Amino acid sequence: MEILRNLFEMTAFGSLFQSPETVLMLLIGGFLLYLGIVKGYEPLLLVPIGFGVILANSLGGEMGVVPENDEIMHMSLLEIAKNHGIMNLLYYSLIKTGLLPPIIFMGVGALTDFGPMLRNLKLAFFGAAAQIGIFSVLLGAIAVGFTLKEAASLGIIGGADGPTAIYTTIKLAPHLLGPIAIAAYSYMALVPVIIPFVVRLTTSKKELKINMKEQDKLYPSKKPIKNMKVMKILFPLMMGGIVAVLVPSAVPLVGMLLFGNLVKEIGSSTERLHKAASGGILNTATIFLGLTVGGTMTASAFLNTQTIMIIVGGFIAFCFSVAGGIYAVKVHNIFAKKKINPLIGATGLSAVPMASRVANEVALKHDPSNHLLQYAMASNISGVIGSAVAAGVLISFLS
Amino acid sequence: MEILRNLFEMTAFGSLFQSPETVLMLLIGGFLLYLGIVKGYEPLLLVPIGFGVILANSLGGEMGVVPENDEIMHMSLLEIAKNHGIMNLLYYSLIKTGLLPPIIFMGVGALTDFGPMLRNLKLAFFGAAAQIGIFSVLLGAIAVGFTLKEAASLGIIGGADGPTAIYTTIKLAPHLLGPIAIAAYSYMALVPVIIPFVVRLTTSKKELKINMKEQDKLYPSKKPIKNMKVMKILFPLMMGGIVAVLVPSAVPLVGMLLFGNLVKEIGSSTERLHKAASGGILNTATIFLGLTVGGTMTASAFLNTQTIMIIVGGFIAFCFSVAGGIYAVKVHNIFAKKKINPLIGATGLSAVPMASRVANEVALKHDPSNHLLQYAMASNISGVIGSAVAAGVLISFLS
Amino acid sequence: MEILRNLFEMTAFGSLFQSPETVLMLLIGGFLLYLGIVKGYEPLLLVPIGFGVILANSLGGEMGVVPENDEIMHMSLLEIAKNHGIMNLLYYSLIKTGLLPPIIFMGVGALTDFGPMLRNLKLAFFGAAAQIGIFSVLLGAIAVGFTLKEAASLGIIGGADGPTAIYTTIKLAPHLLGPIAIAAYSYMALVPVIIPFVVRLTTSKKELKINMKEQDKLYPSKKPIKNMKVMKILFPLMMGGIVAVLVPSAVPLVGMLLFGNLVKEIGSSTERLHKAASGGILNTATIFLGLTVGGTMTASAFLNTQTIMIIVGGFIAFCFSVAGGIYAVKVHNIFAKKKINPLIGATGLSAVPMASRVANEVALKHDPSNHLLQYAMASNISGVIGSAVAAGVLISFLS
Amino acid sequence: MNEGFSTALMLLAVGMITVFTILALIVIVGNILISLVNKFIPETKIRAVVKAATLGAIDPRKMAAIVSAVDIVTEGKAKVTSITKAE
Amino acid sequence: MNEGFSTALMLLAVGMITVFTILALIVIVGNILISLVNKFIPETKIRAVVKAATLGAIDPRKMAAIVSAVDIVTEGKAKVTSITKAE
Amino acid sequence: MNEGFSTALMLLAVGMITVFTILALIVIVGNILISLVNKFIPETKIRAVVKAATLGAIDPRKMAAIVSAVDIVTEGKAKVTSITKAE
Ligand code: NA
Ligand code: NA
Ligand code: NA
Repeated sequence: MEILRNLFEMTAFGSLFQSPETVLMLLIGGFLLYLGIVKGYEPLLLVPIGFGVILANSLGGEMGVVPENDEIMHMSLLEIAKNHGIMNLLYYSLIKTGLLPPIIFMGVGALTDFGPMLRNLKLAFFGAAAQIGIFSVLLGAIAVGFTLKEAASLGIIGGADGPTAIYTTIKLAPHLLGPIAIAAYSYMALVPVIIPFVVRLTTSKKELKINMKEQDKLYPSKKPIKNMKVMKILFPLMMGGIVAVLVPSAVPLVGMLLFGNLVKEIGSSTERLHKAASGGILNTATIFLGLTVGGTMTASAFLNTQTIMIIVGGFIAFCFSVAGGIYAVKVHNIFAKKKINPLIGATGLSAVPMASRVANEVALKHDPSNHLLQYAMASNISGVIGSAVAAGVLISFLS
Repeated sequence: MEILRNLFEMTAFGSLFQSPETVLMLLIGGFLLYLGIVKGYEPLLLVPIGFGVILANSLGGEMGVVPENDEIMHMSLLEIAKNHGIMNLLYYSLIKTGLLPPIIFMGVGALTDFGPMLRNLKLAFFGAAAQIGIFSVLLGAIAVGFTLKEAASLGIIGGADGPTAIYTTIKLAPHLLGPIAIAAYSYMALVPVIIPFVVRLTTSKKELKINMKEQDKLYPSKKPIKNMKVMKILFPLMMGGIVAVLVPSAVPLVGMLLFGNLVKEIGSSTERLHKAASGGILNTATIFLGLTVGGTMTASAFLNTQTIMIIVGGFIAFCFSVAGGIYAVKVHNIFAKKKINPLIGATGLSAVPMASRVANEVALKHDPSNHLLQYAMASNISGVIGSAVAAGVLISFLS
Repeated sequence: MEILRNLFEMTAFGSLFQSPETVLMLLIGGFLLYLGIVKGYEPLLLVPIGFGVILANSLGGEMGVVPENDEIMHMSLLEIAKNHGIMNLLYYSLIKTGLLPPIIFMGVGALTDFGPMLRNLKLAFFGAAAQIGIFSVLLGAIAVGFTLKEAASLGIIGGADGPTAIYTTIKLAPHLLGPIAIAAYSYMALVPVIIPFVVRLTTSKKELKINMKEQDKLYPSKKPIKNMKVMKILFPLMMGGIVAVLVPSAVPLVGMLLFGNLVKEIGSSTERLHKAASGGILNTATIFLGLTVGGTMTASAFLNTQTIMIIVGGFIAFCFSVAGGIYAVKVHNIFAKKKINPLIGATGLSAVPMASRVANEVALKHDPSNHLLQYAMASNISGVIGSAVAAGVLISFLS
Repeated sequence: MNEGFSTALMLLAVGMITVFTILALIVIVGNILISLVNKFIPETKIRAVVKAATLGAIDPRKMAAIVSAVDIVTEGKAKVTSITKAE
Repeated sequence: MNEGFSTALMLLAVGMITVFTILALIVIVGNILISLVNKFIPETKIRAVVKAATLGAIDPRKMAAIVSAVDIVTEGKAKVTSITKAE
Repeated sequence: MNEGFSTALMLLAVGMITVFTILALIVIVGNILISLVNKFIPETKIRAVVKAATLGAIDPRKMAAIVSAVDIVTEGKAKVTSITKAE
């Protein structure tokens, strides 16, 4: 008899009965795995996040991230591990310190090619307009009762950039990390749905038929780049300088992105560093980022109305960002002779390179000769800088 | 003169005279290197462990792990590094926190193929019986004076699984980590000797001639698996669910194993994660696990009667586990028409995939047509789950 | 109006006006990048260091390493990250703990081939004489007012070995880490200039024409090595033993170097460990070492007369080390019948394998048949051991 | 017998029961799962195409071509684990 | 309106102004940079040769040969990312 | 001279003596080691075969075949550092 009682106490049955909402969380974890595995939505992030959710809600497994409190912030790593297990050890040493997002940005930089942006530099400007979703949702979130810091973290979803969203949330509202990261990556995966949806609401067929290559022939203006290798090395350094002077708080993100890009563009003499940044380091960081972000999503932290509002707000932020980029192009087209396809604006939100591919497909549907992928990439990549800068502004004012 | 005295004080001669047993430890380190390099016994672990032993016993090098005490547990990593050097920094941040064994299990999962287990699912049951060595040696160790926690750590050697043994020992009796890890890995390397030895003591030639494929033809029963890819993704998730509900304290080990396996089985869309888990992360973790486990083996921690009892107890645990699996098959064969070769039971202790290869060789010696490798792998892999579950039970009750 | 004021406060303009010397630091960072990228001087280190300097001096970016103080040494990593940002997190957990240099030495060991040293073992002796630069500059630095610990860190630049210089400086004078690391790597990159310069001052044309292969034919003495594979495994273990007994404080450096070499020489059975040590681990450590060393170079820490004296002292140390090796050969040639080319002594300072290549080129200029690369490598590699031992002596006496 | 011994006996019972229960459940539920998958997902429906926003990812069709080429050349002995697009 | 709302409005203004300013600067300074590079560094001067003390590094010319060979064989679809010298 | 200077002089003496002693020992003991190995282990006895429980390891003979094939193709310039078994 006593053995049976011991047996029962060892299992999670007791705690499951006490917190039935945990079952819902397990289903949510399973759903995220389904999205990542079967639907192919951002599997590199959604699979670890989904699995992390399941681990975190395996009651008694000590794999759920506990909310930060004054005590934990002063504990040594050994004490955290002893009192709260390895998931909290990983969360508090890698995420709560803000370490992993810049590390991942270094890897993203090491995989980014600024060539398309350089070749159509003017289009980079439209990466600015597409940040409007961030700030307008910030306003709206204040209206429905979020604090300033929470509202900023919610708005940054509209930056359509995972590491930027996570970094900002860690700095401003770490208790919302789970739902915000989920929303950011889910909507990035849904860009093939969101962009056509917003484009349909905001543009005419005539606009979508603007052929970028023909415009280039009609109004030739672009300078040829004689020495692309040198330009690719100097350009990120120049961007870094501008960002460092104007928004220094964006330096940890933008700086690491540009460092990763630099060791890529230098070539064979720093190939070892490039390989590490874009390979082992990035992949390892992705695994632990995903698992720990999932680990924050315990029932008590996730199942509340804030989460629902984040899901809704994030969607609005995405749509506004896309629309912002589109309307910026429209305004440009009123004044300029050389027209730009509004799809170029739509990709300004980032979600590289998915947004560009989607824009390209939409364009080809309206004019099978209108290959605008390279043009879209220009505003697409500049949108990464744009939202990192926006994040810097928010962190600088609110943290 | 003073220069010579200074010179002498800088060297390790003084301390060597004071602790001649250190020389014995250096010889033990050398012997472990010999086993790993020349004999080819588990070189990936025994070489780093052996080298770690030598580093730890290089007196004055500050490379030996100091026993944990209340002071260290509350130190910051900086203080540990400053006061006790980098070996203690690595030990206390990676091992004492319990981090590396689950990380290594993630890598093991990323290298494991559950296919053979799925194809002969019924045989997985014999991975349970082979855990008897763990619990019977626990009993025996109590009898000779070990505490409960120490006895459990000793018993877990019979799980024939390095990371499981190390994880359990970290949680229950970290002061025994060195000898227990050495015993676990050494006996795993000696499986080609231990299994034939136990098999000879417990089985008849007639039993060893039971031909699995013929039995399959005589009593066809197995369901074909129509969609192996989907099954390989769902199966680890299902196992994870069962373990999480029944033995939540095994989740850090089993969960990470299954996560590693999942990113492997999903395929190309999570290939980056699979590559990191089974490559860079696993190899790096192996280096530091080995060096630090070796680092715990200072003369004062290793040279005592407990170590000798651990060496003896570990061997008994291995033998009992093998015998447990064999007798479970024998009992099954009494009642069932469809006979099973007892070698399938012998592989239930894990030590994947060495045990299966040895079983296969023994079978072929008795019947050159009796290729039972795939059958043996079923119980062999299930033995990994079995001992992780046993570890969870022990940790849940004793920590 | 208020918006504009807010905007201004967010930017770095204010702080730039307050500390104009930061602009000079940014130029120094740019110059290091120029050396690494355009001149190809040690790009694997100078590019991350240069970029780290730029990050550290992006005011408001919280990417500069703050000087250590009692408070920081007792902070948890979480507190360091929260109060001082990720650059300090990385610096205090990876560098200040002394972790990365031994890790990098493990990678260096995994890339080193002791074969040339074994084949001309006698020449290894000249790696000792070339350490004279370390100790003579230590003396000189005392004379100009450095403390003993600072002087030792300055002198170790003459060891011509980056990780050794960094490790010693971390242990003895961490506030000088930036300039010392810069000086060490810069002069290592300038070895093609420094060696010919010193050789011209100290040797005659006749000496430079000594042909090593002819000498070998005239005075045959060398034992053939029948089993190179076994020798390559035993030799590092033997070296480790000698160093461990005589200078135990050099064990963290030399021990890790030899461990890396051991897993390389064992071959396929430890290939996983070799791959990790020489690949992912080494590359990752190099990135973070470079960025954080650069991160220490804030204006206040770098722009002072000490830095200038370190630049000068480092150059003198290099020259003296080269000269020390050369004169040791000259003394040998006075007594021995079998002459040695003084260039063999010049490579004793280490800077592997650049020094050997330079020596080879100089020799070929004087006698196109005098290929002495393999001979030079013997003293060149032994110089690595030599300066690690010297570092051990300094740390043992001064820390 | 002492306290420790009775706890150890209890652990022997609890431990072996748990291990047997769990592996039995794995066998049983696993077989049910096989039946369900055989019935409802008899063919692979997992999309092989990576839809993720992997920056600069290689075209999956080209990747398949390369992988199969390597497969033929090496007779299945080697596997391409990563391909980096050349400029 | 409350305090938070006015701060949010200010952030909207400051944020969008900053983002526009920075991307405008990137476009402008970038174009200046292109002109300067076209004028002063029209051809590549970066030395491809690794001068670093990379232990046991492979000869850069041989590396170039291998890379181009792989390039031809794979028609540019694959890229050699690391070569380790055999003994 | 001051305290620091005399310590520095002592370090010069102790340091150079130590470095010379250690490298001399390495030369001497190294030569003894060569003689011993030449006498007692003249041929390689290290088993190349990995006996470890490396999960899913590739057959060493197949590996040797692949490695030598690559060696021939690349004329020894490249080395296979890892092969993953395809399913
Ligand atoms: Na964006
Ligand atoms: Na087992
Ligand atoms: Na040296």
